[in-house]
Amino acid sequence: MAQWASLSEAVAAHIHDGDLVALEGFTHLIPFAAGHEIIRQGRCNLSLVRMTPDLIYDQLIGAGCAARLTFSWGGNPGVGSLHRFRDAVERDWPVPLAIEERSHSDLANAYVAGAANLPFAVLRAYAGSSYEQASPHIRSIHCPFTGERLAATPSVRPDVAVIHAQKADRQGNVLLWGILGVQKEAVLAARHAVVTVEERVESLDAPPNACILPAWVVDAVCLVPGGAAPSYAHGYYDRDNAFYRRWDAISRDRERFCAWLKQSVLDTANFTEYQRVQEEWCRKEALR
Amino acid sequence: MAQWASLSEAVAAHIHDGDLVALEGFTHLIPFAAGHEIIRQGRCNLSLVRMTPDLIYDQLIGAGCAARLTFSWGGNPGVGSLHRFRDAVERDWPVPLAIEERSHSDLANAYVAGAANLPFAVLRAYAGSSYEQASPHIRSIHCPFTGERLAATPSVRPDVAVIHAQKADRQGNVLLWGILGVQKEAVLAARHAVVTVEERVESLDAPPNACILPAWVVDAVCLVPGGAAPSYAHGYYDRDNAFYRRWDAISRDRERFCAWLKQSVLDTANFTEYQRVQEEWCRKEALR
Amino acid sequence: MTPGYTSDEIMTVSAARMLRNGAICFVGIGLPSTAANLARLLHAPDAVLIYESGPIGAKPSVLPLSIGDGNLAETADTVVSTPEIFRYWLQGGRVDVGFLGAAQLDRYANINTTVIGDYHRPKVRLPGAGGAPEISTAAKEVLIIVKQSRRSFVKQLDFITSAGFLTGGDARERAGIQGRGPVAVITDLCILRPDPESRELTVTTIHPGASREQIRLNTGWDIRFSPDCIETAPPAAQELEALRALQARTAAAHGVVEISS
Amino acid sequence: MTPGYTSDEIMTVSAARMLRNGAICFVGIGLPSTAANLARLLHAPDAVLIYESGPIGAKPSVLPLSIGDGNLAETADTVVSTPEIFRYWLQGGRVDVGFLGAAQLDRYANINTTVIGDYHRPKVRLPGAGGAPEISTAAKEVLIIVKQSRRSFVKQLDFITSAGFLTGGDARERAGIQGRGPVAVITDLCILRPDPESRELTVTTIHPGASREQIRLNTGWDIRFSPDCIETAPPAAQELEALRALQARTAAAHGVVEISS
Repeated sequence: MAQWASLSEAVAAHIHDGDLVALEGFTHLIPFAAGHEIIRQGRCNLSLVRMTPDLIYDQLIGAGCAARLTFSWGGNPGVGSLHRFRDAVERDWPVPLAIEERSHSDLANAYVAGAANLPFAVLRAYAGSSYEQASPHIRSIHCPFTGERLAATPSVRPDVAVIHAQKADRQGNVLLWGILGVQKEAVLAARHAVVTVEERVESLDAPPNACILPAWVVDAVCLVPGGAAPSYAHGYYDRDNAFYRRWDAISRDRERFCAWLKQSVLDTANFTEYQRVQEEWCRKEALR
Repeated sequence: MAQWASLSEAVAAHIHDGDLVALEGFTHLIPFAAGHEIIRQGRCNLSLVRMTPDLIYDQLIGAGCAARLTFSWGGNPGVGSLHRFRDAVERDWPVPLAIEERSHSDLANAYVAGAANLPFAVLRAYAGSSYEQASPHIRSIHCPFTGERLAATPSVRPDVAVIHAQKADRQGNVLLWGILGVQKEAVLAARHAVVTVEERVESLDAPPNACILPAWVVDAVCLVPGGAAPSYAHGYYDRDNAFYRRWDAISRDRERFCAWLKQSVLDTANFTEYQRVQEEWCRKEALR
Repeated sequence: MTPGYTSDEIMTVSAARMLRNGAICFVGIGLPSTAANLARLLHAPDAVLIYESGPIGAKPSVLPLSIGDGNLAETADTVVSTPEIFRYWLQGGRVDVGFLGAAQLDRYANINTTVIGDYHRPKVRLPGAGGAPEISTAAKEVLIIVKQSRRSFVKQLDFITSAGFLTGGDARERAGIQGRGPVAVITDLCILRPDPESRELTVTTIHPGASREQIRLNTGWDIRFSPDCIETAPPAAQELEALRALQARTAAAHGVVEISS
Repeated sequence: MTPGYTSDEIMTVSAARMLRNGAICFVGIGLPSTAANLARLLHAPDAVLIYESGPIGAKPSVLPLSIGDGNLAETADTVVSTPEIFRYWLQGGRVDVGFLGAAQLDRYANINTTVIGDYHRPKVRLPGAGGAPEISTAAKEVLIIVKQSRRSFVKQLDFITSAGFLTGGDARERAGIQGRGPVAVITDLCILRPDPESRELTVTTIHPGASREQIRLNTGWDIRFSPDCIETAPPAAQELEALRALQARTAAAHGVVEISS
């Protein structure tokens, strides 16, 4: 049953070194504040899973939190490469990163299978691609009725899923809307779930058939307004496209990344302080 | 692409003798008007599929439209037996009815597999039950990663799915809300779809992430207000529980059923006339 | 002295008592739904009722007549599709208690709601499986509420729709079934629980006014009584009041007094 | 005389022309998204754009910078979950045209967006698969838009992320792939189509101002030209106007002029 908690309490209680952790959010509602808190608390040896690693995993990987990554598209959307991810894969910096690569369709199906308590997913995937040779996790299965051959891939069952949502009520029921990605599946596939939200409300006032996660599938709910920035929260704030572009320069260079990490994350006590540092930076840029 | 049409045109164009037809709606939004029109047009040798046959299939079966039935719970909800269904299964009246019986979980998963263009569904089902012996469609499959044994059942791919919804816009985009059942899956698993609606609107004005079927997955949309009665349409009218109880008496006896069928369906030109006959009957009952 | 309640009432009240507050309960329509909602109105306000039609956290003020009544959707925390209910919520392992009715059951709490007679040439065709085969295996535990008679408590089932303890002992575990299975069967005469070893249903409490003889007469097998068998606590005034008020509200709303299963 | 348009513009306009009105199009971010939205603003107002993040029927007035921008959700006919997009809509066989970009492709229109060098010890780690392996097989047909160079048009791919015609001929069909595969590759120099027999990409129209020599210099293999090769129709004023207005609106909204892929 969901407990309202501070983000630092929630991360301390539910995310442990070596855990398989999914921080999900498909472009929208990416739980950046939670990612920073995981870095702040120095988690290591994490197995990370996420469809689009995005900046959030670039930061976790660059900070040395991750030993393994399962993903399906590892770029900076609309900008280019994820340099910290590439540095880890290509040059083992700061620590080696083992990767399990899947297609979007595969990984989305794998979360569905996890949520449905199945050990594997069946899908039409990878036909003609080199992934079948490269990845031991892609196997084939035959339809017991038609004999047809299909792909089978292992389900994803995280120890902890972390998502950001628009609202939660006092009991901890969570409402999200707009681009939903795989968040519901990630939460239901996981043993534990931590949710950060924009707003705490008396009543969700949700429309019929809205995407709601009942309080009893969530372990901790944390009020973190702005906690998805630089991604966006539909109805609250837009995507900070400038930061995504700026990240290309910050992350391209190890030293510059380390300076950013220290100043923005390690030397800030929480997300509010992180936001202040970011605002200061923007003011300075504007004065240039 | 959806065409607005009269229900008689839509049934004539899209439902043919011998088709595999799914009229779906889980207690809510059962497409009764469409069922009656299928009876009126004298369709026969249909393979019907539906989770809960309910009164709508009791009527189609009693009228002799069906040769086969795939279902998962064949009762009159809150009342008792479906007498026409039982008469067909137990005594081959009016024509023999071959049945393929599945559990709710199985049939729901089979629609999902159909919508996902997969030949079979994988699920945890039927453990310890006699269905595994009774049904050739229940097979087992082993996880290629863990070796675990799971149930495999064939997907459902209807020729035509028929559903009732609350609204459609001029283009034929369809909105439904409340209890959604398996309607979306039935439509997406099928080659063709016919939708009856309560209302034709300029704009759906749907809330975020509402259950919408785009016009291009629907073949015909028909304006049939009240077309789900005696089931209900959330936001429009309640379930006619009295009719469900009355059906027990009507359907228990072959002659009485035939009289009802003639008067209410066969001798009425359309759903509007059917409604008038029903209203008259209610008035007479009230005067008794 | 006639008791101030009916045998149906003590059955429903006794069943309601079994549902602990906060439990996630997958509810069958009819008697289970009545008992689960009564529990919610009494000691278990935080019980989460899931109906297979899609509502999660339904809090109906009147009893639903069907498994998909509108008031279930209106009062729920969320309404999802039926496939999602079965895939993510039931099979997903999120359900603590499956609350089932039964047309027939045997001494090992196996349930038949499919056929009487031969499956392919049935004497009586019953409604079939519905959600029960998977509720009975995927829920962490199962409660069964059923009126006791020689028609419902039978020596040999013609068909096992939903697994109880199969042939008894560890047969259920050997069949690889995940959930613990039936923990109690609540009837209008008594409460039965599986023997810890044999898993045979054993009478553990007898409702006031019901006799061992009456229970034997209404059971199709040679029924066992627990050595510690006691009398069921009679319905408290508050319990009866809540049940009757619920049924009165239901009757007023639907124009019927009794919901059949 | 310099033409009144850039090579990027004729690429985008030519690609847009390929999308027929009413087509259900699964759109990759970047160049495909620009071309598909331009088509929607020109001759294909009823094209249905599906983005893998969940929007179906998106009609953005400015180009999205990411695959999940808010304006995609706001303007869509419906927004479903990402698993649903891949399961019911793409794999479900509902997509007419998959519109893809590519980091690298070979003469059989196989695409690599995964690695340069050895997979397990890559020289360059590219973003990976995304939705492309299944878009390229499940969509009824595929359009590819890519800037032509020796870096992108390579003789031998280190990795096939998404199947084109594999080793050519009927190799794609023999691999059991359902969709017909790439019907055209649109570059900043020309349009290539698969030869009906060998399925090797063959230049069928050359953009005004581009030469065969230039095309050869920007291709990593010995590229073939169709005997019927003609000149691409230059962008019409209306096409250029719509494209530039779209990019200007995008720049005003996002503060950037060009969307990289």
